[in-house]
Amino acid sequence: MNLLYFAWVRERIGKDQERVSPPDAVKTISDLGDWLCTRGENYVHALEDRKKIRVALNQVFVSWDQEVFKDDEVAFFPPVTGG
Amino acid sequence: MNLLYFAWVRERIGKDQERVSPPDAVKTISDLGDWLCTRGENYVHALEDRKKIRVALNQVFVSWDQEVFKDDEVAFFPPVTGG
Amino acid sequence: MTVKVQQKDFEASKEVAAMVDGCRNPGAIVTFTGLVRGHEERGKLEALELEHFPGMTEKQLEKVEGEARKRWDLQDCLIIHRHGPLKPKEQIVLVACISAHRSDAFEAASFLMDWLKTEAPFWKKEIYSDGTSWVEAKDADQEKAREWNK
Amino acid sequence: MTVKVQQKDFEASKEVAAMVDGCRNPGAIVTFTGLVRGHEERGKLEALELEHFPGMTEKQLEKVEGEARKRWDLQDCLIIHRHGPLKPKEQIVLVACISAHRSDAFEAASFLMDWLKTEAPFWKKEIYSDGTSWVEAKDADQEKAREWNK
Repeated sequence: MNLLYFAWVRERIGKDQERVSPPDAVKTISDLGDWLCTRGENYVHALEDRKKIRVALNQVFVSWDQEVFKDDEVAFFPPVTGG
Repeated sequence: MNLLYFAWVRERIGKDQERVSPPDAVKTISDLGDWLCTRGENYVHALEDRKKIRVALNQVFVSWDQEVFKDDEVAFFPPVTGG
Repeated sequence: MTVKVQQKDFEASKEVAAMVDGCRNPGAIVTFTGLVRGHEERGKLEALELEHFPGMTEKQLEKVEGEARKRWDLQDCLIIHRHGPLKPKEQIVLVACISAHRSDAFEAASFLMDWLKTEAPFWKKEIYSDGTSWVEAKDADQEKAREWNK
Repeated sequence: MTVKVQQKDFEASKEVAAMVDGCRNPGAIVTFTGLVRGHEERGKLEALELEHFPGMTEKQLEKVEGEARKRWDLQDCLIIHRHGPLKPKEQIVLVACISAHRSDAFEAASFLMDWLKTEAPFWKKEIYSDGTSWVEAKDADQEKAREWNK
Protein backbone atom coordinates (compact mmCIF):
# COMPACT_ATOMS: atom_id res chain seq x y z
CA MET A 1 0.00 0.00 0.00
CA ASN A 2 1.36 3.39 -0.93
CA LEU A 3 0.83 6.25 1.52
CA LEU A 4 1.22 9.96 0.74
CA TYR A 5 1.36 12.85 3.20
CA PHE A 6 0.95 16.54 2.43
CA ALA A 7 1.40 19.92 4.16
CA TRP A 8 1.62 19.73 7.98
CA VAL A 9 0.72 16.05 7.99
CA ARG A 10 3.88 15.50 5.94
CA GLU A 11 5.91 17.73 8.27
CA ARG A 12 4.67 16.02 11.43
CA ILE A 13 5.19 12.47 10.12
CA GLY A 14 8.55 13.50 8.71
CA LYS A 15 8.18 12.02 5.23
CA ASP A 16 6.10 12.62 2.12
CA GLN A 17 5.59 9.04 1.06
CA GLU A 18 6.07 5.44 2.21
CA ARG A 19 5.13 1.87 1.26
CA VAL A 20 3.53 -0.15 4.05
CA SER A 21 2.07 -3.63 4.49
CA PRO A 22 -0.54 -3.32 7.23
CA PRO A 23 -1.86 -6.51 8.92
CA ASP A 24 -5.03 -8.18 7.62
CA ALA A 25 -7.06 -6.66 10.45
CA VAL A 26 -6.75 -3.27 8.70
CA LYS A 27 -9.93 -3.11 6.62
CA THR A 28 -10.70 0.62 6.43
CA ILE A 29 -8.79 3.88 6.30
CA SER A 30 -9.78 4.39 9.92
CA ASP A 31 -8.14 1.05 10.81
CA LEU A 32 -5.09 2.14 8.81
CA GLY A 33 -4.89 5.38 10.80
CA ASP A 34 -5.09 3.43 14.08
CA TRP A 35 -2.36 1.07 12.94
CA LEU A 36 -0.10 3.94 11.80
CA CYS A 37 -0.47 5.55 15.23
CA THR A 38 1.01 2.43 16.84
CA ARG A 39 4.17 3.05 14.83
CA GLY A 40 5.32 6.22 16.55
CA GLU A 41 4.55 9.53 18.22
CA ASN A 42 4.99 11.38 14.90
CA TYR A 43 1.96 9.54 13.46
CA VAL A 44 -0.09 10.22 16.57
CA HIS A 45 0.80 13.91 16.38
CA ALA A 46 -0.13 14.06 12.68
CA LEU A 47 -3.29 11.94 12.65
CA GLU A 48 -4.84 12.11 16.14
CA ASP A 49 -7.47 14.75 15.33
CA ARG A 50 -9.32 13.09 12.47
CA LYS A 51 -11.78 15.96 12.04
CA LYS A 52 -8.80 17.96 10.78
CA ILE A 53 -7.55 15.36 8.30
CA ARG A 54 -8.90 14.64 4.83
CA VAL A 55 -8.21 11.36 3.07
CA ALA A 56 -8.02 10.50 -0.61
CA LEU A 57 -8.10 6.93 -1.94
CA ASN A 58 -6.46 6.63 -5.35
CA GLN A 59 -6.78 10.40 -5.80
CA VAL A 60 -10.46 10.60 -4.89
CA PHE A 61 -11.78 12.19 -1.67
CA VAL A 62 -13.28 9.50 0.58
CA SER A 63 -14.39 9.18 4.19
CA TRP A 64 -12.46 7.41 6.96
CA ASP A 65 -14.75 4.37 6.84
CA GLN A 66 -13.79 3.63 3.23
CA GLU A 67 -12.33 0.11 2.72
CA VAL A 68 -8.69 -0.20 1.57
CA PHE A 69 -6.79 -2.93 -0.23
CA LYS A 70 -3.11 -3.68 -0.56
CA ASP A 71 -2.56 -2.03 -3.95
CA ASP A 72 -4.28 1.21 -2.99
CA GLU A 73 -2.74 4.64 -2.72
CA VAL A 74 -3.95 6.50 0.35
CA ALA A 75 -3.21 10.20 0.93
CA PHE A 76 -3.57 12.03 4.26
CA PHE A 77 -3.65 15.83 4.36
CA PRO A 78 -5.21 18.88 6.05
CA PRO A 79 -8.32 20.57 4.60
CA VAL A 80 -7.26 22.20 1.35
CA THR A 81 -6.50 25.92 1.06
CA GLY A 82 -6.02 26.64 -2.64
CA GLY A 83 -7.54 29.29 -4.84
CA MET B 1 -35.50 75.69 -22.25
CA ASN B 2 -33.06 73.30 -23.88
CA LEU B 3 -34.38 69.93 -25.09
CA LEU B 4 -32.27 66.88 -25.99
CA TYR B 5 -33.38 63.73 -27.81
CA PHE B 6 -31.54 60.43 -28.02
CA ALA B 7 -31.75 57.13 -29.90
CA TRP B 8 -35.12 56.46 -31.61
CA VAL B 9 -36.70 59.48 -29.92
CA ARG B 10 -34.10 61.57 -31.76
CA GLU B 11 -34.75 59.71 -35.02
CA ARG B 12 -38.54 60.08 -34.79
CA ILE B 13 -38.46 63.78 -33.88
CA GLY B 14 -35.82 64.38 -36.51
CA LYS B 15 -33.38 66.43 -34.46
CA ASP B 16 -31.06 65.87 -31.51
CA GLN B 17 -31.55 69.21 -29.77
CA GLU B 18 -33.67 72.38 -29.80
CA ARG B 19 -34.36 75.48 -27.73
CA VAL B 20 -38.03 76.07 -26.96
CA SER B 21 -40.11 78.61 -25.01
CA PRO B 22 -43.22 76.75 -23.85
CA PRO B 23 -46.24 78.79 -22.63
CA ASP B 24 -46.66 79.48 -18.91
CA ALA B 25 -49.24 76.72 -18.61
CA VAL B 26 -46.40 74.18 -18.98
CA LYS B 27 -45.49 73.41 -15.37
CA THR B 28 -44.26 69.80 -15.51
CA ILE B 29 -42.41 67.57 -17.93
CA SER B 30 -45.73 65.88 -18.62
CA ASP B 31 -47.19 69.29 -19.64
CA LEU B 32 -44.09 69.84 -21.78
CA GLY B 33 -44.67 66.52 -23.53
CA ASP B 34 -48.31 67.41 -24.21
CA TRP B 35 -47.30 70.79 -25.60
CA LEU B 36 -44.58 69.25 -27.83
CA CYS B 37 -47.17 66.85 -29.27
CA THR B 38 -49.23 69.82 -30.49
CA ARG B 39 -46.27 70.85 -32.64
CA GLY B 40 -46.31 67.98 -35.09
CA GLU B 41 -46.85 64.30 -35.88
CA ASN B 42 -43.14 63.57 -35.37
CA TYR B 43 -43.45 64.53 -31.66
CA VAL B 44 -46.58 62.42 -31.27
CA HIS B 45 -44.85 59.44 -32.85
CA ALA B 46 -41.82 59.87 -30.59
CA LEU B 47 -43.50 60.68 -27.28
CA GLU B 48 -46.98 59.14 -27.33
CA ASP B 49 -46.15 56.02 -25.32
CA ARG B 50 -44.78 57.54 -22.13
CA LYS B 51 -44.15 54.19 -20.46
CA LYS B 52 -41.41 53.72 -23.08
CA ILE B 53 -39.74 57.10 -22.56
CA ARG B 54 -37.32 58.10 -19.81
CA VAL B 55 -36.72 61.74 -18.94
CA ALA B 56 -33.71 63.48 -17.41
CA LEU B 57 -33.82 66.99 -15.95
CA ASN B 58 -30.40 68.66 -15.96
CA GLN B 59 -28.78 65.21 -16.41
CA VAL B 60 -30.65 63.53 -13.55
CA PHE B 61 -33.35 60.86 -14.07
CA VAL B 62 -36.75 62.24 -13.00
CA SER B 63 -40.40 61.28 -13.39
CA TRP B 64 -42.87 62.89 -15.78
CA ASP B 65 -44.53 64.86 -12.98
CA GLN B 66 -41.32 66.75 -12.20
CA GLU B 67 -41.65 70.57 -12.44
CA VAL B 68 -39.62 72.39 -15.13
CA PHE B 69 -38.41 75.97 -15.45
CA LYS B 70 -37.25 78.01 -18.40
CA ASP B 71 -33.49 77.55 -17.90
CA ASP B 72 -33.74 73.78 -17.55
CA GLU B 73 -32.29 71.13 -19.82
CA VAL B 74 -34.72 68.29 -20.43
CA ALA B 75 -33.71 65.07 -22.21
CA PHE B 76 -36.12 62.49 -23.67
CA PHE B 77 -34.90 59.00 -24.54
CA PRO B 78 -35.80 55.28 -24.57
CA PRO B 79 -34.89 52.99 -21.64
CA VAL B 80 -31.09 52.66 -21.66
CA THR B 81 -29.32 49.63 -23.11
CA GLY B 82 -25.63 50.04 -22.21
CA GLY B 83 -23.20 47.62 -20.63
CA MET C 1 -11.52 54.70 -8.62
CA THR C 2 -11.83 55.67 -12.25
CA VAL C 3 -14.52 56.08 -14.85
CA LYS C 4 -13.75 56.52 -18.55
CA VAL C 5 -16.16 57.06 -21.44
CA GLN C 6 -14.30 56.84 -24.72
CA GLN C 7 -14.49 55.83 -28.36
CA LYS C 8 -11.08 54.17 -28.48
CA ASP C 9 -10.33 50.60 -27.42
CA PHE C 10 -8.73 49.64 -24.10
CA GLU C 11 -6.33 46.99 -22.82
CA ALA C 12 -7.76 45.34 -19.73
CA SER C 13 -4.37 43.94 -18.67
CA LYS C 14 -2.67 47.36 -18.68
CA GLU C 15 -5.53 48.98 -16.80
CA VAL C 16 -5.55 46.23 -14.18
CA ALA C 17 -1.75 46.22 -13.77
CA ALA C 18 -1.79 49.95 -13.05
CA MET C 19 -4.56 49.47 -10.49
CA VAL C 20 -2.70 46.61 -8.73
CA ASP C 21 0.43 48.81 -8.47
CA GLY C 22 -1.56 51.34 -6.50
CA CYS C 23 -3.23 48.84 -4.14
CA ARG C 24 -1.86 48.22 -0.66
CA ASN C 25 -2.94 44.61 -0.17
CA PRO C 26 -4.66 43.23 -3.27
CA GLY C 27 -5.81 39.61 -3.11
CA ALA C 28 -8.71 39.31 -5.57
CA ILE C 29 -9.33 40.87 -8.98
CA VAL C 30 -12.59 40.37 -10.84
CA THR C 31 -12.99 41.77 -14.34
CA PHE C 32 -16.00 41.82 -16.60
CA THR C 33 -15.48 42.51 -20.30
CA GLY C 34 -18.47 42.93 -22.59
CA LEU C 35 -18.00 42.16 -26.29
CA VAL C 36 -20.20 42.86 -29.33
CA ARG C 37 -21.99 39.60 -30.15
CA GLY C 38 -21.83 38.74 -33.84
CA HIS C 39 -25.05 36.74 -33.87
CA GLU C 40 -28.37 37.98 -32.53
CA GLU C 41 -31.91 36.65 -32.94
CA ARG C 42 -32.39 38.66 -36.13
CA GLY C 43 -29.23 37.20 -37.68
CA LYS C 44 -25.62 38.05 -38.32
CA LEU C 45 -24.64 41.46 -37.05
CA GLU C 46 -22.47 43.79 -39.14
CA ALA C 47 -21.87 46.36 -36.40
CA LEU C 48 -23.24 47.88 -33.23
CA GLU C 49 -23.62 51.66 -32.92
CA LEU C 50 -23.40 52.93 -29.34
CA GLU C 51 -24.94 56.33 -28.68
CA HIS C 52 -24.68 58.04 -25.29
CA PHE C 53 -25.53 61.25 -23.41
CA PRO C 54 -22.20 63.07 -22.94
CA GLY C 55 -21.95 64.56 -19.48
CA MET C 56 -24.78 62.57 -17.95
CA THR C 57 -23.03 59.28 -18.78
CA GLU C 58 -19.93 60.16 -16.77
CA LYS C 59 -22.07 61.36 -13.85
CA GLN C 60 -24.07 58.15 -13.81
CA LEU C 61 -20.99 55.92 -14.01
CA GLU C 62 -19.45 57.83 -11.11
CA LYS C 63 -22.67 57.38 -9.17
CA VAL C 64 -22.76 53.59 -9.60
CA GLU C 65 -19.05 53.32 -8.91
CA GLY C 66 -19.47 55.35 -5.69
CA GLU C 67 -22.37 53.13 -4.68
CA ALA C 68 -20.22 50.00 -5.15
CA ARG C 69 -17.45 51.46 -3.01
CA LYS C 70 -19.96 52.21 -0.26
CA ARG C 71 -21.36 48.68 -0.29
CA TRP C 72 -18.15 46.62 -0.58
CA ASP C 73 -14.60 46.78 0.69
CA LEU C 74 -12.77 47.68 -2.54
CA GLN C 75 -9.15 48.73 -2.89
CA ASP C 76 -9.77 49.97 -6.42
CA CYS C 77 -12.46 49.93 -9.03
CA LEU C 78 -12.67 50.89 -12.71
CA ILE C 79 -15.34 51.32 -15.35
CA ILE C 80 -14.49 51.94 -19.01
CA HIS C 81 -17.40 52.20 -21.46
CA ARG C 82 -16.96 52.81 -25.17
CA HIS C 83 -19.29 54.55 -27.63
CA GLY C 84 -19.39 54.84 -31.41
CA PRO C 85 -19.50 52.09 -34.05
CA LEU C 86 -18.16 48.69 -32.99
CA LYS C 87 -17.64 45.42 -34.86
CA PRO C 88 -18.46 41.91 -33.56
CA LYS C 89 -15.97 40.71 -30.90
CA GLU C 90 -14.87 44.30 -30.22
CA GLN C 91 -14.80 45.32 -26.56
CA ILE C 92 -17.68 47.49 -25.28
CA VAL C 93 -17.19 47.72 -21.55
CA LEU C 94 -14.69 46.84 -18.83
CA VAL C 95 -15.44 46.65 -15.14
CA ALA C 96 -12.59 45.75 -12.76
CA CYS C 97 -12.78 45.43 -8.97
CA ILE C 98 -9.86 44.77 -6.63
CA SER C 99 -10.32 43.69 -3.02
CA ALA C 100 -8.57 41.64 -0.36
CA HIS C 101 -11.09 38.80 -0.59
CA ARG C 102 -12.99 37.35 -3.52
CA SER C 103 -16.57 37.91 -2.47
CA ASP C 104 -16.25 41.73 -2.39
CA ALA C 105 -14.74 41.80 -5.87
CA PHE C 106 -17.26 39.35 -7.36
CA GLU C 107 -20.31 41.05 -5.88
CA ALA C 108 -19.17 44.58 -6.68
CA ALA C 109 -18.39 43.71 -10.32
CA SER C 110 -21.74 41.99 -10.74
CA PHE C 111 -23.55 44.92 -9.10
CA LEU C 112 -21.72 47.46 -11.29
CA MET C 113 -22.79 45.64 -14.46
CA ASP C 114 -26.39 45.34 -13.30
CA TRP C 115 -26.67 49.00 -12.38
CA LEU C 116 -24.80 50.16 -15.44
CA LYS C 117 -27.36 48.33 -17.60
CA THR C 118 -30.18 50.40 -16.14
CA GLU C 119 -28.55 53.66 -15.01
CA ALA C 120 -26.02 54.60 -17.71
CA PRO C 121 -27.50 56.51 -20.67
CA PHE C 122 -26.24 54.39 -23.56
CA TRP C 123 -28.34 53.09 -26.45
CA LYS C 124 -27.37 50.28 -28.81
CA LYS C 125 -28.39 50.15 -32.44
CA GLU C 126 -27.77 46.91 -34.30
CA ILE C 127 -26.68 47.20 -37.92
CA TYR C 128 -27.60 44.26 -40.18
CA SER C 129 -27.02 43.88 -43.90
CA ASP C 130 -30.78 44.40 -44.43
CA GLY C 131 -31.45 47.20 -41.95
CA THR C 132 -31.04 48.38 -38.38
CA SER C 133 -32.82 47.94 -35.07
CA TRP C 134 -32.56 49.59 -31.68
CA VAL C 135 -31.87 47.13 -28.87
CA GLU C 136 -34.79 47.06 -26.46
CA ALA C 137 -34.25 47.28 -22.72
CA LYS C 138 -34.94 43.98 -20.95
CA ASP C 139 -37.29 43.62 -18.01
CA ALA C 140 -34.84 41.04 -16.65
CA ASP C 141 -32.16 43.73 -16.41
CA GLN C 142 -34.51 46.03 -14.48
CA GLU C 143 -35.28 43.13 -12.18
CA LYS C 144 -31.60 42.33 -11.56
CA ALA C 145 -30.82 45.97 -10.79
CA ARG C 146 -33.73 46.12 -8.34
CA GLU C 147 -32.56 42.94 -6.57
CA TRP C 148 -29.58 44.85 -5.15
CA ASN C 149 -31.91 47.12 -3.19
CA LYS C 150 -33.61 44.32 -1.27
CA MET D 1 -12.08 24.13 -21.68
CA THR D 2 -8.62 24.00 -20.19
CA VAL D 3 -7.01 23.31 -16.87
CA LYS D 4 -3.34 24.07 -16.16
CA VAL D 5 -1.32 23.43 -13.01
CA GLN D 6 2.06 25.07 -13.29
CA GLN D 7 4.85 26.79 -11.42
CA LYS D 8 5.42 29.53 -13.99
CA ASP D 9 3.45 32.76 -14.21
CA PHE D 10 0.66 33.40 -16.74
CA GLU D 11 -0.68 36.34 -18.73
CA ALA D 12 -4.42 36.57 -18.33
CA SER D 13 -4.82 38.79 -21.42
CA LYS D 14 -3.08 36.28 -23.72
CA GLU D 15 -5.05 33.37 -22.34
CA VAL D 16 -8.34 35.22 -22.71
CA ALA D 17 -7.57 36.48 -26.23
CA ALA D 18 -6.88 32.91 -27.37
CA MET D 19 -10.17 31.78 -25.84
CA VAL D 20 -12.16 34.58 -27.52
CA ASP D 21 -10.67 33.64 -30.90
CA GLY D 22 -12.13 30.18 -30.55
CA CYS D 23 -15.59 31.28 -29.42
CA ARG D 24 -18.48 31.50 -31.86
CA ASN D 25 -20.51 34.27 -30.25
CA PRO D 26 -18.78 35.65 -27.16
CA GLY D 27 -20.55 38.48 -25.33
CA ALA D 28 -19.38 38.31 -21.71
CA ILE D 29 -16.01 37.49 -20.17
CA VAL D 30 -15.52 37.23 -16.43
CA THR D 31 -12.05 36.67 -15.01
CA PHE D 32 -10.94 36.10 -11.45
CA THR D 33 -7.27 36.54 -10.60
CA GLY D 34 -6.02 35.66 -7.13
CA LEU D 35 -2.88 37.41 -5.87
CA VAL D 36 -0.62 36.73 -2.89
CA ARG D 37 -1.60 39.26 -0.20
CA GLY D 38 1.41 40.98 1.35
CA HIS D 39 -0.25 41.64 4.69
CA GLU D 40 -1.99 39.03 6.79
CA GLU D 41 -3.18 39.08 10.39
CA ARG D 42 0.20 37.85 11.64
CA GLY D 43 2.01 40.67 9.79
CA LYS D 44 3.99 41.33 6.66
CA LEU D 45 4.36 38.28 4.46
CA GLU D 46 7.69 37.45 2.82
CA ALA D 47 6.37 34.68 0.60
CA LEU D 48 3.68 32.06 0.16
CA GLU D 49 4.62 28.43 -0.52
CA LEU D 50 1.98 26.51 -2.45
CA GLU D 51 2.11 22.72 -2.14
CA HIS D 52 -0.18 20.46 -4.15
CA PHE D 53 -0.98 16.81 -4.90
CA PRO D 54 0.26 16.24 -8.47
CA GLY D 55 -2.19 14.14 -10.45
CA MET D 56 -5.11 14.57 -8.09
CA THR D 57 -5.00 18.37 -8.52
CA GLU D 58 -5.51 18.18 -12.28
CA LYS D 59 -8.32 15.64 -11.85
CA GLN D 60 -10.11 17.82 -9.34
CA LEU D 61 -9.78 20.98 -11.45
CA GLU D 62 -11.19 19.10 -14.43
CA LYS D 63 -14.04 17.89 -12.26
CA VAL D 64 -15.04 21.39 -11.10
CA GLU D 65 -14.60 22.78 -14.60
CA GLY D 66 -16.86 20.04 -16.00
CA GLU D 67 -19.43 20.78 -13.31
CA ALA D 68 -19.46 24.48 -14.27
CA ARG D 69 -19.99 23.61 -17.95
CA LYS D 70 -22.91 21.37 -17.00
CA ARG D 71 -24.58 24.08 -14.92
CA TRP D 72 -24.08 27.15 -17.13
CA ASP D 73 -24.06 27.95 -20.82
CA LEU D 74 -20.34 28.58 -21.34
CA GLN D 75 -18.54 29.00 -24.65
CA ASP D 76 -15.17 28.50 -22.99
CA CYS D 77 -13.70 28.20 -19.56
CA LEU D 78 -10.16 28.14 -18.13
CA ILE D 79 -8.50 27.44 -14.80
CA ILE D 80 -4.78 28.06 -14.22
CA HIS D 81 -3.40 27.38 -10.74
CA ARG D 82 0.23 27.88 -9.79
CA HIS D 83 2.31 26.07 -7.16
CA GLY D 84 5.71 26.69 -5.64
CA PRO D 85 7.05 29.75 -3.82
CA LEU D 86 5.30 33.06 -4.63
CA LYS D 87 5.97 36.65 -3.55
CA PRO D 88 3.33 39.22 -2.51
CA LYS D 89 1.31 40.55 -5.47
CA GLU D 90 2.32 37.51 -7.59
CA GLN D 91 -0.55 35.74 -9.34
CA ILE D 92 -1.79 32.45 -7.84
CA VAL D 93 -4.85 31.53 -9.82
CA LEU D 94 -6.81 32.56 -12.91
CA VAL D 95 -10.36 31.58 -13.69
CA ALA D 96 -11.93 32.84 -16.94
CA CYS D 97 -15.45 32.15 -18.22
CA ILE D 98 -16.86 33.21 -21.58
CA SER D 99 -20.57 33.16 -22.36
CA ALA D 100 -23.12 35.02 -24.49
CA HIS D 101 -24.68 36.76 -21.47
CA ARG D 102 -23.18 38.08 -18.29
CA SER D 103 -25.01 36.05 -15.67
CA ASP D 104 -23.64 32.70 -16.91
CA ALA D 105 -20.07 34.01 -16.86
CA PHE D 106 -20.39 35.68 -13.44
CA GLU D 107 -22.04 32.71 -11.76
CA ALA D 108 -19.72 30.12 -13.29
CA ALA D 109 -16.57 32.05 -12.31
CA SER D 110 -17.83 32.51 -8.78
CA PHE D 111 -18.79 28.83 -8.53
CA LEU D 112 -15.39 27.72 -9.87
CA MET D 113 -13.57 29.74 -7.24
CA ASP D 114 -15.80 28.47 -4.43
CA TRP D 115 -15.40 24.83 -5.43
CA LEU D 116 -11.70 25.19 -6.14
CA LYS D 117 -11.22 26.47 -2.57
CA THR D 118 -12.66 23.25 -1.15
CA GLU D 119 -11.99 20.60 -3.82
CA ALA D 120 -8.51 21.28 -5.19
CA PRO D 121 -5.68 19.74 -3.15
CA PHE D 122 -3.50 22.80 -2.59
CA TRP D 123 -2.04 23.94 0.71
CA LYS D 124 -0.64 27.38 1.47
CA LYS D 125 2.21 28.01 3.86
CA GLU D 126 2.91 31.60 4.83
CA ILE D 127 6.54 32.58 5.25
CA TYR D 128 7.21 35.46 7.67
CA SER D 129 10.55 36.91 8.75
CA ASP D 130 10.06 35.22 12.15
CA GLY D 131 8.63 31.87 11.09
CA THR D 132 6.04 30.09 9.00
CA SER D 133 2.41 29.08 9.35
CA TRP D 134 0.06 26.86 7.37
CA VAL D 135 -3.07 28.65 6.22
CA GLU D 136 -6.13 27.12 7.86
CA ALA D 137 -9.21 26.23 5.81
CA LYS D 138 -12.14 28.53 6.52
CA ASP D 139 -15.60 27.32 7.51
CA ALA D 140 -16.96 30.19 5.39
CA ASP D 141 -15.39 28.63 2.28
CA GLN D 142 -17.01 25.26 3.05
CA GLU D 143 -20.30 27.07 3.50
CA LYS D 144 -20.00 28.93 0.18
CA ALA D 145 -19.16 25.72 -1.69
CA ARG D 146 -22.17 23.98 -0.13
CA GLU D 147 -24.49 26.85 -1.12
CA TRP D 148 -24.16 25.83 -4.78
CA ASN D 149 -25.78 22.48 -4.05
CA LYS D 150 -28.99 23.95 -2.68
